[in-house]
Amino acid sequence: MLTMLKNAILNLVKPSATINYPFTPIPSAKEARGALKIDGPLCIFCGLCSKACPAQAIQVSRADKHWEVDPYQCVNCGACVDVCPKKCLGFEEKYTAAAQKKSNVEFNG
Amino acid sequence: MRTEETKKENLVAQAYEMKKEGWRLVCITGTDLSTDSEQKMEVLYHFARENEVRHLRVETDGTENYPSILSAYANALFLENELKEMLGIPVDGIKGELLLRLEDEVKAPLKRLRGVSYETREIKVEKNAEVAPQ
Amino acid sequence: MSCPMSICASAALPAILLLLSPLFGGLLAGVDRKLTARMQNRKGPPLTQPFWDIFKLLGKQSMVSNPAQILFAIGYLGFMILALGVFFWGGDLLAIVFLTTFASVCLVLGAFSVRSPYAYIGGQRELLQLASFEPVLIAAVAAIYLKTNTFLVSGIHGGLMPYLIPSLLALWMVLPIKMRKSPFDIATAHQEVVKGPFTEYSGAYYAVILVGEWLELLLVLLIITLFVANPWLKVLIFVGSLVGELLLDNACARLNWKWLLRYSWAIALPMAVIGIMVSSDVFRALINALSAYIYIGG
Amino acid sequence: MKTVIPFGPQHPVLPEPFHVKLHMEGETIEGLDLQVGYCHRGLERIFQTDYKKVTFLIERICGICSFLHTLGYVRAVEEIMELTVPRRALIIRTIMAELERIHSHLLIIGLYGDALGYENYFMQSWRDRELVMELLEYISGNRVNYAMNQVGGVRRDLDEDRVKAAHKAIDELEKRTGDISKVLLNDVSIKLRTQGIAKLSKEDAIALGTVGPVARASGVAYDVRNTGYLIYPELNFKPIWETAGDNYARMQVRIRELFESYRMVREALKLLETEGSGEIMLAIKPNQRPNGQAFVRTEAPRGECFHYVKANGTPDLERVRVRTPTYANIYALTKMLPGADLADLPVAVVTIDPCLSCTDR
Repeated sequence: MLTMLKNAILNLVKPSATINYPFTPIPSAKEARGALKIDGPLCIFCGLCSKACPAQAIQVSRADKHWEVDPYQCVNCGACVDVCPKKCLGFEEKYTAAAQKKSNVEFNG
Repeated sequence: MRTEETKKENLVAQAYEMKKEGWRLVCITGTDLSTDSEQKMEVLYHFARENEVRHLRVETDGTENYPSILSAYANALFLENELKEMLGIPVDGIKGELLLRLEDEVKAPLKRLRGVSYETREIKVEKNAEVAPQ
Repeated sequence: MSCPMSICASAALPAILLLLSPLFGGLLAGVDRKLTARMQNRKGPPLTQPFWDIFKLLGKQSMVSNPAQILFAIGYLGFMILALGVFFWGGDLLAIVFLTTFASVCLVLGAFSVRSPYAYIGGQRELLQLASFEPVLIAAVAAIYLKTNTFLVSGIHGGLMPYLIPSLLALWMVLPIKMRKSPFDIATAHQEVVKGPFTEYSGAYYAVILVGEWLELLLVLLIITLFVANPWLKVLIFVGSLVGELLLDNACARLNWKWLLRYSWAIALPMAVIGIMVSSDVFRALINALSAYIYIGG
Repeated sequence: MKTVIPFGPQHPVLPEPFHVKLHMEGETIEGLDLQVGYCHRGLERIFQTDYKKVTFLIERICGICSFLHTLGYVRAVEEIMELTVPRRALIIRTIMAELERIHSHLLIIGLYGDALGYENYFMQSWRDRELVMELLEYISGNRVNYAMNQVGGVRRDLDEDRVKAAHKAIDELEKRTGDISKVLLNDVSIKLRTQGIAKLSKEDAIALGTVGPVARASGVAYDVRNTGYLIYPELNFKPIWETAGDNYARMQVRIRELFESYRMVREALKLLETEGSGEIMLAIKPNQRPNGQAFVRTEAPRGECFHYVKANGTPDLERVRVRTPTYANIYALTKMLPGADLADLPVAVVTIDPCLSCTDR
């Protein structure tokens, strides 16, 4: 009881441990797997990423030269990054921000 | 992993014996091995005692009554329930009131229908397809 | 009293205070939440959060499972307003005590009127809390009466201390019960009974109950300020009681109802009785006789 | 007066859905019926797919012990494929597993405070847990589902910076856990509420097949880490156990395990430093596919976790079976609770550390 009483009094003068989200952005670690991004021009639309994706979040169409990911279905595992032959996939350190509408990230070559 | 074959008639007696020897029931795994020509399921009983493990294997066709080892091992309750719900094996003593709540229309999701692969076993929804006017 | 202006002022001030009391109560609840958050090393909601809560609740659908519930919710708030009014107009302390009791009884009846097990258990626990808090409060009021020979709030002047220290201590002991804070927040323990007697209220009726709770908190703290005379001391004791209570809340787990009864009947109530004895003339006469005896004997 | 109280599937103290029908006599619990299965997701069916994808999917069984699920699964597949995992990968796996145990134990210690109505204590332990979450994010790239394991090794190496950060975080965590443990073990109000309540005897613990801290608090000194997987034998692991079997003992086991974990993480980090860099992943040829079956036991934060994998030589697996610790532990509630107060129910539920998304899969 006394330990917590001491802590409670000390906490009054300490800066708070929580942040004012969403006005203050969340800090993310170095090389964190935040959101999937594509370095477009390198992509050859081979479709390996789509096959490796365990969450079936990536759609690739070779004929239309179209690459598309659903960031809300993506589980940030990085399986697609591992298999990409052109190394054009990668992760941003920032997390996908809260949004009012779901929309896919698309790339057309 | 080495498994010991046993018959389902001997299962309960064997379970009692293993309990006496201090084996702990870890899990029950049911797998459907059916092919187009025959219906076959295997049920594995995994036991552990300190660092040793033992596996009993029982084969069944998944339609006849199946013995329950609940009297020997109290923790078999959930496991046998799951056996019944996932594979449709009629385990003795498990009544209608089931512990795992699946949606009503899903029956035995891990059961393989003969001659039908998993992929084509999607629940068919009656589509009100518009009939093209003649 | 001859000047009409003074009569007018003396009638208007309590009315203004009463009108502003929901504002005070809401801010008090806001301070409560902010301080609790800071003690837990959190940022906490803005001070105006309780008012936003009320606005939000007013915009929600108000479901009632029993029409009697509405009556009891309004009854709870109504009795609280009455009790506060009596206090501001300098009325009878005993009346205030009984009005707050009625308010709590309304809460219990509202809980019993619905067929929800959580509300039911919450109601039972609220009754237990009532049984633990009320005797101590009544004893404290009795002690004040013995010291001042009046039950009127306006009649209490001057230093009631130090004879009333045991009564004040007893009141402080049972304060967590009334403020619904650890260690004795058993009636509204959300981990056990969801929200106890409040479980079945929603929307505007829950807003009514919440305002009633603010007023209850305000009233209890105001009664405590009666023990001191100096206005600065009054403010100090008001804030001190709140902060002290919050510190206790943050340094203690919730106990169960058995401990509540043991604590309030075996520790707080005897303390309140001591308070009565200390402030009574009989006690002083006894002390005098004893000292005289010792003096003579010595 | 006899009443029946429904507790769950939605209740403020339960983050996850299960239902308890309480038969009460006044405020005393006389008996209870238990019902689980409200969040069944059919994962075992989904696992009948490419064995490489399953590594990422099996993490999704549970957010808190996600690493342990991949660990168990990957060990099973490696046993089937007869792979020898590089030593550095084993050390990193041990570190991750122990960090995850720290994270899980701090979480439940916080929830325990919440169930007791001890808000400040709850907030404090969750604030401290943030340290280990940040460390896990720094090491693996994700806060919760780490995607760290892969058949044949681990996907990320711990470089010097990360080892340094881990040492720093562990030192700070140990200091702060000391503070928490003082409260958890010595606080008067907590002791009044938990000692001697919801007891589980040693006989019942064995008969009901309980595992993990629940069993260890009842005097069953059984810990799967003793079977010697990963590099636990090198770290001189010893199981921690108590004999009281009540709510207090169950949390006591957890807090003592935390200190044991800190020690082991430190030693494993030292091993990483002294042995220098090395391979962390075995290359697997595309035509190398699992064929056979394996049974693997892993000690998750909540107790023994079991994985069974059956493969048939195609990339798609035939059967993956998971028996999670809560599955074994939750039934013990029916033995623990009769005779206890309603107020003790949330506390007892928290001390078995239920994870229903694990249980239902």
